[in-house]
Amino acid sequence: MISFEPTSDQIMIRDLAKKFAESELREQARPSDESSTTPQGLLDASWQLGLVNGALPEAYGGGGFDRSPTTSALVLEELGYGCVSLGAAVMTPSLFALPVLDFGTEAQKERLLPLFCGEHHHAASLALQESHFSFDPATMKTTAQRNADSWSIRGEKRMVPMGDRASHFLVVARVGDAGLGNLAAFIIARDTPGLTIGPEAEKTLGFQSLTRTTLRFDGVNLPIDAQLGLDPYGGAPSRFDGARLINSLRIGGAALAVGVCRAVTEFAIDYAKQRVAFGSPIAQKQTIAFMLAEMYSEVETMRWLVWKAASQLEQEVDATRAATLADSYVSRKAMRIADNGVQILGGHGYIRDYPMEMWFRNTRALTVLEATAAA
Amino acid sequence: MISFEPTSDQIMIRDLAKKFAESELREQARPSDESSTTPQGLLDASWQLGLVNGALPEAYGGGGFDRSPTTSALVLEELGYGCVSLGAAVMTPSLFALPVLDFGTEAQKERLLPLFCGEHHHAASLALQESHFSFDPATMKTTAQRNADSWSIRGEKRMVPMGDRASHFLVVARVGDAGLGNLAAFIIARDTPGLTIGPEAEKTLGFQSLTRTTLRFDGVNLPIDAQLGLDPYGGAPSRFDGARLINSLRIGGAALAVGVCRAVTEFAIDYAKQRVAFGSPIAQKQTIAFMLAEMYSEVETMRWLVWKAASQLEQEVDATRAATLADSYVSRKAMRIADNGVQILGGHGYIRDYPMEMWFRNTRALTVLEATAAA
Amino acid sequence: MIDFSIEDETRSQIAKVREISEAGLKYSRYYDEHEEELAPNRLPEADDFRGRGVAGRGRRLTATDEALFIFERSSVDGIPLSQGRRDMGNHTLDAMGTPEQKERFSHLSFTFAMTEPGCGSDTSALRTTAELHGDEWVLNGEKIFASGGIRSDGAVVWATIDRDAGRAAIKPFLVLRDTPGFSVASKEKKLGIRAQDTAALIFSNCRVPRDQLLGGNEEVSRTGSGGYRGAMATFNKTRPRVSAVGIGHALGCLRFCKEELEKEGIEVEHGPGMHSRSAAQQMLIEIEADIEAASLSVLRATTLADSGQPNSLEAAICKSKAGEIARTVPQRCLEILGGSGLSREHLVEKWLRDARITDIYEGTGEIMRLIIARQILGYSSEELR
Amino acid sequence: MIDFSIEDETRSQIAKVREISEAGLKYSRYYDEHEEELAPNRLPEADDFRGRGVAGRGRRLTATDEALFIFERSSVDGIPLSQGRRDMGNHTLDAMGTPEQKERFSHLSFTFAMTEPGCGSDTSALRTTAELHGDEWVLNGEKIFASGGIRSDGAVVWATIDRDAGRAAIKPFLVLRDTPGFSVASKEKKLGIRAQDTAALIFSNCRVPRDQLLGGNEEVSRTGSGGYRGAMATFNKTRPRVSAVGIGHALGCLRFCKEELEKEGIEVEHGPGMHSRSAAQQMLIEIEADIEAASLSVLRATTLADSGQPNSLEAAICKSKAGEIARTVPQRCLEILGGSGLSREHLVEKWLRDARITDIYEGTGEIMRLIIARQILGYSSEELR
Repeated sequence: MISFEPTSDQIMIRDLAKKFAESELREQARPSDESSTTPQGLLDASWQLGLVNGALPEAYGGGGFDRSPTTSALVLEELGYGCVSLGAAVMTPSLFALPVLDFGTEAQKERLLPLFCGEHHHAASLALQESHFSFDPATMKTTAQRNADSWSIRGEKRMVPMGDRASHFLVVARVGDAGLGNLAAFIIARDTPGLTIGPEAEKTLGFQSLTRTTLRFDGVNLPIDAQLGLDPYGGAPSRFDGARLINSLRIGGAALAVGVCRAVTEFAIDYAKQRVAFGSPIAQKQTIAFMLAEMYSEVETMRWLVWKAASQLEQEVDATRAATLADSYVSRKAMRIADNGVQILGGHGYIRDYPMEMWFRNTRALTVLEATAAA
Repeated sequence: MISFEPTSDQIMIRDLAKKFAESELREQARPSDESSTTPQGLLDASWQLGLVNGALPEAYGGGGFDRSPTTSALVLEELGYGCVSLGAAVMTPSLFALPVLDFGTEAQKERLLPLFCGEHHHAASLALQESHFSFDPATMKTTAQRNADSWSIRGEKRMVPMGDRASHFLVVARVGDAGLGNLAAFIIARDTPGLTIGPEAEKTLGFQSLTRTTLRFDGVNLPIDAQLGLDPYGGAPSRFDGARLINSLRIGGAALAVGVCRAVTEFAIDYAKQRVAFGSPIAQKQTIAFMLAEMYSEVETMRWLVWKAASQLEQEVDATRAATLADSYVSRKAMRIADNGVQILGGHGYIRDYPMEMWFRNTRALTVLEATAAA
Repeated sequence: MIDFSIEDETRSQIAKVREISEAGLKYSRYYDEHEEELAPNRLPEADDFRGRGVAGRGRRLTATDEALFIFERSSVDGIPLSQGRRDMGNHTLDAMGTPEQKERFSHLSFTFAMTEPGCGSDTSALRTTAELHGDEWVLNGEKIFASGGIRSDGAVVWATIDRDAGRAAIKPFLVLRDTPGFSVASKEKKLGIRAQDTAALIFSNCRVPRDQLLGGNEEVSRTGSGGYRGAMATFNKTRPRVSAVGIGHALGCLRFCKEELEKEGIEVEHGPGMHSRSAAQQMLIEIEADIEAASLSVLRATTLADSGQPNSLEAAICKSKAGEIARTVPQRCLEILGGSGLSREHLVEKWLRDARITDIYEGTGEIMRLIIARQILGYSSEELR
Repeated sequence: MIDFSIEDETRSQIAKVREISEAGLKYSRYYDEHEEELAPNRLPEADDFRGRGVAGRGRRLTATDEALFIFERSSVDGIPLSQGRRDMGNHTLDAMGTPEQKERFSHLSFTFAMTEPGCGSDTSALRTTAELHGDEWVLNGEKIFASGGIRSDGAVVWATIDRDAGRAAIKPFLVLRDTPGFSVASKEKKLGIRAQDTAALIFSNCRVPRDQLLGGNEEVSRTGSGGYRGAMATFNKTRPRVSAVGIGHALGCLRFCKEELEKEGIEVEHGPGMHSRSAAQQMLIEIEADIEAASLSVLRATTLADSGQPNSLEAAICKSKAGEIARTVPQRCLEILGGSGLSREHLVEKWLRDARITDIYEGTGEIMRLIIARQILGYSSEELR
């Protein structure tokens, strides 16, 4: 039955995330952006909230909350509201842990999930984005070649979040012709021969406070059981579902976007009510007021699209359509909202004294990057 | 050198067209639309202005003005301003005569151009549009098959303007693989065996006052010299240039669009200054005022794109880029302008007491139809 | 729990709505082209569905179910096999009528007569007057754009009982069709929705019993907004409905495009990204996303209404979104379909015309944004106009 | 004669502009990342072009040629090899200065200091004052967003000589850099245009000779708009210029996209229609059309200026169009380029940041539409605000 009401458990977790976002993320966003660093202290502090390990089963040491994409959507919106780049940094280990939980074999889960259930922050990441400009997950160029008793990975991944400190990467590669059905994911430890990380962090338009690096695979050889979801002794096909992973990533990114857009809209409303021109607050000019009305309406609407897609993921029905529509809509509207936020502030939207220009850059980065968060 | 100034001759012809548009076209637009008829009297009256035959050389009985796409653009804007549908009807014979002039062999010109230089209106037309929804001139389905001493035409054309009374049609067909380079045009008389016209006029969203019919070619056999531009005894390749024809049509249609958009904007400005709501004319509300500012700006800008493309056609440099850009821009903006025109009038934009709803329908039709006018 | 799944029972009702709507499809073009004719209240095909009707017969429909049904009906086209006994004025009767008035009048249909030649959204400029003469109200004035103004059994007429008192003095009156002085001035000829009888009405010394002032409140409060609140209550119910109509037409256009292009070998796949799509496929995905967004905004407004929560902000948001997509989707679909899409052989051009009203009636998109802006900014109508 | 062809001589000058711009390209990223450093007035590479300079040296440039050069320069990137002796304030000097003032000051560069912390487009709220004490004006106030405010030889400072008299009392003053009381409060850190020294300036009992009131008119006319007209004359010249800068960056983005996608096998052909294009090709054609439209609107404004005709409407139109495309084109190009386009290895992300100012400085897009609307509606600033 159609309902827009989160459960009380979800509201509790959301409020926790919200509080953290409003204090820690907001406070550290600008200095981290200016210095292009992800503060480890922040990651450690976030760890105490259990945002990553809360959804992991108790059997592996996790919090034992249900794995819930709608809960993720609620949390990601709040983190995006605080700082979309630091928020993504906080959740980066999920990019590794959630696919392992969703698709991993029992052996893989037993080996890897406990890493994220300790007292200290543990970094791991997902490598999806590639160099070429016409990149599309369905037609990616990184390939995995199956040999008798090993896999050989060739290619290059870019903008891999937290590549500077991740202990493991989940690397998505193509094992056949184009198509999301021919994707496989591989678990690769940081010190694997043939893997070159960085060395430099990538410099980009936005997301400066989320360290990202290049990964190069020059014929990296992996054991058979490095393939996510494939039990080498079981004989069954891999449980990995490339389309589901992409859906989860699209929804996660869109949820972050809802958050940053909410921040932009709220800030613009406050500014417009304060800023006086021609004798009255600019919020009283129809043009500005209507822009704000549109921004507010779109934030609401974007959220419903994200929720719908997340709820389908949760109910394990095919969420491809819903995730694609949410992604299409949110990408277009989010950029427009961030851009209008700058416009409403005028010159003050252009200088770095206000957060608006940072939100603008981060939004443009967020909505063209794949794999910033998983729902 | 870059100049936006028409010559004094052009201004004279434009003013002539403008006067006709403001009186005759405006007056007859609504009754013709409601009755779905093209009044022959109007066509006859227009004939006296020499809009069609003015550009034909004196040798064939024409007015001997230079064949000038920029002049056409000026005239078409004015006719579009009066009534885009009746304006297109008035210029329909040009859709036949101008390509004959531009690409025809001397024999074809001698035979056909004098038809348009008599005292009375002479109807002829161009058949380009086809049935399938993914229609594109470059990939059209109507084909011409070359036999030993004849051509055989198969296919169907739709929305052929003035098909009810045209004496001749110029039919564009594909003679090879996809691509504008493989198009050829054929001169087909109304009574040619195998050609089925209509019989009914097509009913459509807009352009009701321009009668359009379907043409079906069930293996129509044509002599070799029915091919436009090919001298069967000369041995040289056809002078017909499909890309140039399409460019001319795209520019002609865009010029009409500038006209109707100017009419919409002018009418909306007048209405908004008269209509009072909440104590003042709605033109004094920022939202409406800004909409009008945008509409006005776009009409100006659209016009420059059309002029640039027309001037390239005139200077016989490849106008494909300019024509495509003008077409892309004008189609998008024209529809937005017509749509905003309706919006500004509100309920009064929705009823048929005002011309706005007609302009709205005509604009939507104009910007998706190919071949409404030639520049 | 956040959930967007539709229950099996509702699904089967939607399927029935579709079946009924398809049975009425043969009349769509006819009444579009014969606007001078009034469709009968009951079309012959209605008999085929007698006793097999969906919802609304036995149990009370939720606003959400109703929206889902309207999406479906309007995506087919939307000519109803039998005209209901409810028109927009009935929502005002529901919201403002006294128990006695509801008892007496709910079985009749009432058009909603508010707009005047010189007054659209600005109700303070309303000129129709109602003067109390003994036990009767005497109405004088002219109304336009009254939907169902010819067919309905009566009208809810908005009139001022004190022209100096502004909006507070504007009150709704129930006026029955046969009341002397109530006449139809003209039936509007329109761009679209031609099967609907939109009328200009004239009230000339039209005498109405005193107890037909809706709600019965004859006072002119100095602080309140008078009957305006009743109009708002009406709109909070009807805006999601008319939004759903416009969205349904947009959906119809999208379906048509996809089906026809599929026949020509062009299919839309959701998974692959932008670089794997053609221009038409990209447009179709964006259109689908826009429709989905507008639909969800309607369901947001209706679920609030169904749970008894205020929804005036959300009703304005959904009307604003629906207005936008109902305007632009059919236009964009025609860009994809090209010239042949213009033909009246297909319904796309009709949906373009029909759906264009969505952003105009019951408050234009501009008025919606004004309502939204006032609420989110905390401004009064004086502070933001 | 309607003509859009560019003469051979101009073409070869444009080619030279390109060559010079490419020589400066190596500094683009450097000064973007080292905003605390002020680029020298003359970069070493400038010597390579000594005596081979384009236009502007011998004959007077038309505004149209200048726009064409700016398109080209900004499409490469736009770091000038040698900083000119002209800044925005020089246009005010040209437009309003007395012959003596022009004679004395034209060899110096002047920043344009109008905006204040509490006053953007609404000049009537301007708070900087100038009081006549004997033979000197005493200036007090704070200015922000002064482009070139650190590098320039002086400033054209807008101040009121009578705070009760509104806009009519606002006058421009020429203030040289070393005048006591003139100081730089801070250099702004910005989203983009970081190689440009945008400054906040403070005037504290800053004494300026009486004859440095630009134009020399000390009267406060009761009807006129005072120095405002001079500001407008400045804007009519500079708006097409800054429009051209933004358009140039958009063009740079488009070129980059097309070149890179070509390497990956994706080419744009203009002839075939929408159904023959991929989503990316369609976007690129629309972007190209939008850039072409904005460029033509600039040329429209400059040709009017070149022939001595009024162009304030056209200057506002081109600024409005350029602002829009300078905002949206780099954003859309990044959609096409995807994640890798974000990298600072390429200039697209820089152009996105740099071009974003186009719709803000020298009057936002909203102010442009206000100017356009007033002119086409025949409304005063009182009637439409």
